Amino acid sequence: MKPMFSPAEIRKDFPIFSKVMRGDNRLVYLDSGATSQKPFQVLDAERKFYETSNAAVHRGAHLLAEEASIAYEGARQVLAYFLNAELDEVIFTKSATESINALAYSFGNSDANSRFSLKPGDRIVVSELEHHANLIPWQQLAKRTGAELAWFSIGSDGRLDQSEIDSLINEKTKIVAITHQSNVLGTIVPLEKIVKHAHSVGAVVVLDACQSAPHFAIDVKTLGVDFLAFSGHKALGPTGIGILWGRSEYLNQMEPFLTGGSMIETATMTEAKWAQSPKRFEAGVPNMAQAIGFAAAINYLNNLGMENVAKHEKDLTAYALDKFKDLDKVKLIGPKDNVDRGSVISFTIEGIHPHDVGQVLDQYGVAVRTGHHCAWPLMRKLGLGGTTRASFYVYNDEADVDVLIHSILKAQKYFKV
Amino acid sequence: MKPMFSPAEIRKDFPIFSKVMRGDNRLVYLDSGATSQKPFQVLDAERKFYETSNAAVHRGAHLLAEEASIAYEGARQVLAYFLNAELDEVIFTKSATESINALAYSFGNSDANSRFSLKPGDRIVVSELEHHANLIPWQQLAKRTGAELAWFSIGSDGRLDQSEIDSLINEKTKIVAITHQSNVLGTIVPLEKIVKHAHSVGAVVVLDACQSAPHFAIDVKTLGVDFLAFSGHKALGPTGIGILWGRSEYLNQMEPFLTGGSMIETATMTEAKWAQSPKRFEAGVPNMAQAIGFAAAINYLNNLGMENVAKHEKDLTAYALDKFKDLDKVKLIGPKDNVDRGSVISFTIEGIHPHDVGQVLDQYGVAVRTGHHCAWPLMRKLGLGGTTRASFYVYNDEADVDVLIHSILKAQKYFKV
Amino acid sequence: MELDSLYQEVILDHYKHPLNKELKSQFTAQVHHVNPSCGDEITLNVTIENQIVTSVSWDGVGCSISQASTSIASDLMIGKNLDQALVIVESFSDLMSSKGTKTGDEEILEDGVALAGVSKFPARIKCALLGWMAFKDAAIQSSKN
Amino acid sequence: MELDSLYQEVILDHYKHPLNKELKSQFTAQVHHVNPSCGDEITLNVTIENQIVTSVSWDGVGCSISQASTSIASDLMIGKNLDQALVIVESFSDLMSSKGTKTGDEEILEDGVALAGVSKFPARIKCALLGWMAFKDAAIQSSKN
Ligand SMILES: Cc1ncc(COP(=O)(O)O)c(C=O)c1O
Ligand SMILES: Cc1ncc(COP(=O)(O)O)c(C=O)c1O
Repeated sequence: MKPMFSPAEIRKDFPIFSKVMRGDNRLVYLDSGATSQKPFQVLDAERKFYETSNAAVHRGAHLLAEEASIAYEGARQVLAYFLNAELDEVIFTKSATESINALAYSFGNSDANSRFSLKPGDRIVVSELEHHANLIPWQQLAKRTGAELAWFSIGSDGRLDQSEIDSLINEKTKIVAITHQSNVLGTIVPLEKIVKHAHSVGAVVVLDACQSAPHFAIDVKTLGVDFLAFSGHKALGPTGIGILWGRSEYLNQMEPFLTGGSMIETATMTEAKWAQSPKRFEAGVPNMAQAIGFAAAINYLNNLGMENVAKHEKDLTAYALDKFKDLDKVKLIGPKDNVDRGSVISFTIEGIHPHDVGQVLDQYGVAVRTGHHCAWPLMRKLGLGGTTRASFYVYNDEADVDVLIHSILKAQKYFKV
Repeated sequence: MKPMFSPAEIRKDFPIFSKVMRGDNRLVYLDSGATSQKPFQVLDAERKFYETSNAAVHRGAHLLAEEASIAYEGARQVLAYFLNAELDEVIFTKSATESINALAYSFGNSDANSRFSLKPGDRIVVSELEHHANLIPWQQLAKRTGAELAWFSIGSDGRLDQSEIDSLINEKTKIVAITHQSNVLGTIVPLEKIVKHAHSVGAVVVLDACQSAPHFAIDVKTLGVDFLAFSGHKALGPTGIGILWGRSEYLNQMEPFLTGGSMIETATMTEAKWAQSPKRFEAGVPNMAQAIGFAAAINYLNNLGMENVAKHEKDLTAYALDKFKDLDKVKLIGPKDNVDRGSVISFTIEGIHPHDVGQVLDQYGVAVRTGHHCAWPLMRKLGLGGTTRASFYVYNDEADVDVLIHSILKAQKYFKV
Repeated sequence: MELDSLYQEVILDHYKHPLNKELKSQFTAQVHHVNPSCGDEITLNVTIENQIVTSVSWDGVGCSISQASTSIASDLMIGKNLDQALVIVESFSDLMSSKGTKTGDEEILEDGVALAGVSKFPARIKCALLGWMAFKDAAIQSSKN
Repeated sequence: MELDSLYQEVILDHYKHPLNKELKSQFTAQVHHVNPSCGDEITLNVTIENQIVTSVSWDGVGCSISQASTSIASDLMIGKNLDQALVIVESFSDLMSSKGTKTGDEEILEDGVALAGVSKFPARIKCALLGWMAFKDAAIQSSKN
């Protein structure tokens, strides 16, 4: 194992931490669950591509096109290695949102006799934990195909209730789409039983890894899921890039989503034959610079070591959970113990609306997210209008948690609650 | 009108032109039709966003989120102004390919009683000039809905044949999707008659402006089309960003394409109501840095003046067309006069395959595109396996054309033809 | 502290003791508005008779800004004639988009000027406008009914 | 000049005078392959009897590299037994992915070693492999028939 890193050292790689925030405060960035900050290594990698090798990939015989293709396919290799996946299984999209929609449309585009097609009577299973990005595409696919949407509920502790798994995932079930880690509560969903169950009825499992892949090591072969999505921008990478991973035996049988240039084998005015994966799913001139920046981000994480990243966040979460215990009239939403939970802490403060909490925290340089976190059904289930959410990453340390706690006390004082 | 710019001065803004190419040659970049190079102003704008304001837009109460939102919406304003469009009509996508697919899926997702729905008997009209990106999405939409695909043919001069317009665009026609300028031949399609005809039968016009918007001034109100798409990377901007423009009265009636976070008004497990445009069509954390880089590119073009850009390219094309006349056994493919034609020159050389032409040119630092240019049906129609294509932009000058001509002669000598 | 320009005493008072925050069962129009980015919701009832706003009542969940602002708006509107009321809404919208450059006309906006500071916090403008937009919508609907 | 490492004399000869470039009407398998990125196409017929490749013929359009390479491949394969032929294809594939580090075994590849330089031009490797992959595909299909 690599030696543990120091967040203070890491922050030196991130230009944004030299910014002066409101009230002349330093930036205490606790909103990595929404998007992470970027080290200069990522910015440099993107810039270098533009400055030395920019050309449309796979399309030209010239030197720039060659170099661009090598750089772009090299980025794919980095991502494949990161996930322990095969090269042709890694598809670059613009975001996890696109990845999940791509899959949903791909299912929807299937011929009636394909194993991926859905019809009335079929079932798609999700959970109450889902971010809208892993709910609405399936909800709409169900609407379009006549399939039924069913879901795992959650308990008051914010854990998935798997007690009904037998009736929930049944022979009608074609797709189980589930989050690996809740972006609101930090709950990590144990997958083993779900995957086994889904496969035993012939369903495929789609994993929303937005909040997991950036934070702990992911091995698609061990997880046993069939598809997986996450975004670069939450993993130190650029905006405008995401990953769709899928088993190649599936991908090569599936209908494409976006059609256009570079994804065809042959085309006439009326017919088109699709290329093999990954090209089949990458129509148009791709987001090349972003793929290369994403790979630089993954290399940065690999250098830290994903075990170290996970341990660092675990320790920091333990520290924060402990500090929260001492706060009065502050309610932690979600798992209170540090088991199967990521470094996301949602809370409410009696008498202060989350939006107002966020505003006071901002005055102290603390950036958090407030509201329903694009998980409105979860909020309703919990009977909440919203929460304040602090989420940690590699550049955060205990001092950041201390500032958070201090600012919460200030907010309570300000609003006299 | 602004004073005319000097390509030599402009090249100083583009770091890639200091690259040393094969054979120790300077870069003669004649592949802007595939993707353009980027000035440092664009790279700086992206970097500055990441270094000072990076946060998820529209989602946080904190300072970074505020600044990110202002920057991102500011970028939208720049694009809206560039197109003479309204703010809520400009949607950021990842590319023109996504923009066109978004539209096609949006039509496909419509309720049966919507004016945007398609059914057997309805017709979609395209042309033989289309890039795969503006052909295959419509071809597949026709397949999925049972609508019929019909098309304008082209004459041997590479011009659109509008003689059959009355029978082609008839009462069954719902969509006319057409390119503004051919990426292969440079042909500019006169739109007035097509738009008038389409509107008279109640059809909407979708314009593929990939090869026009970067090269001459576009005014959506004057053009009268209903939807328009182009990519940032062909307009000096970053990869991973494109525009879908549409009339807001249509956009707000249409079904979304990608669903997920930030595009809903309300959501439950089983139902979702959509936000108004542009949010309705921008699910997920957007490609913020790319939008900002794109706006910087547009500002760069605005500073040059789009009239100047157009004039510069027109003059350069005239110069090149003239030089090509003197070449032996070199055949120009597409319009031979400089009327209604952009700065794209496709040609074949007797006895040398385009791929080999490209290879020899590369040895002299000349980057061109070879092959079918993602317009395979057009190639078949022209009876060609492929062409070599030189395409010009603001950084090219007559010296570049001279190197091209010189290299063509070298290729002929090398292959002894 | 910058924060004080946002959370004036008047606002915190309205937040803790909101006016007209109890839905009346009689109304000529009812609307339900949400702020999708934070999840705040409001239901607002108006009664407009002979072009006079005779009653505004509301209920909902939201932050101090949205609650105080709705309280202020409701109080302002009651008794105004419809045209006047819409002018006041315009004046408030204008203040909100002023990016901190305007202080607001106290003659027209009364307690509403306390919200002037919100215009410097772009993410909060929607909060401040929620009740006003709901009122405007309801008023227009009412005149159509 | 770098170009000369790509376009060896042998290649240009094969390009101008390709071998076996006329489809035989008799075959045990026929395949059609395309290179989607440049549009090159090839039809290739093989006859394999008693594990011996007795005939290879082809037609198609393509660049000098793809045409010469297919010509060389077809010439090499005729008369070989199937296993041998597939070993040769492997050896050629290996050479193509060598990024210029290998020169190829002339004993096995004969004129094929003239294509070694292609491995330094990533965009051209597919051109060089087109005929070989078509042959491999056809050979496998033929043995299944
Ligand atoms: C005419 C035309 N349409 C559409 C496209 C597709 O653009 P992109 O690949 O950026 O999505 C291109 C360029 O590749 C083009 O030239
Ligand atoms: C759990 C989860 N799923 C999906 C998404 C969507 O990711 P993106 O907005 O990058 O597409 C997010 C983040 O917004 C998330 O937290």
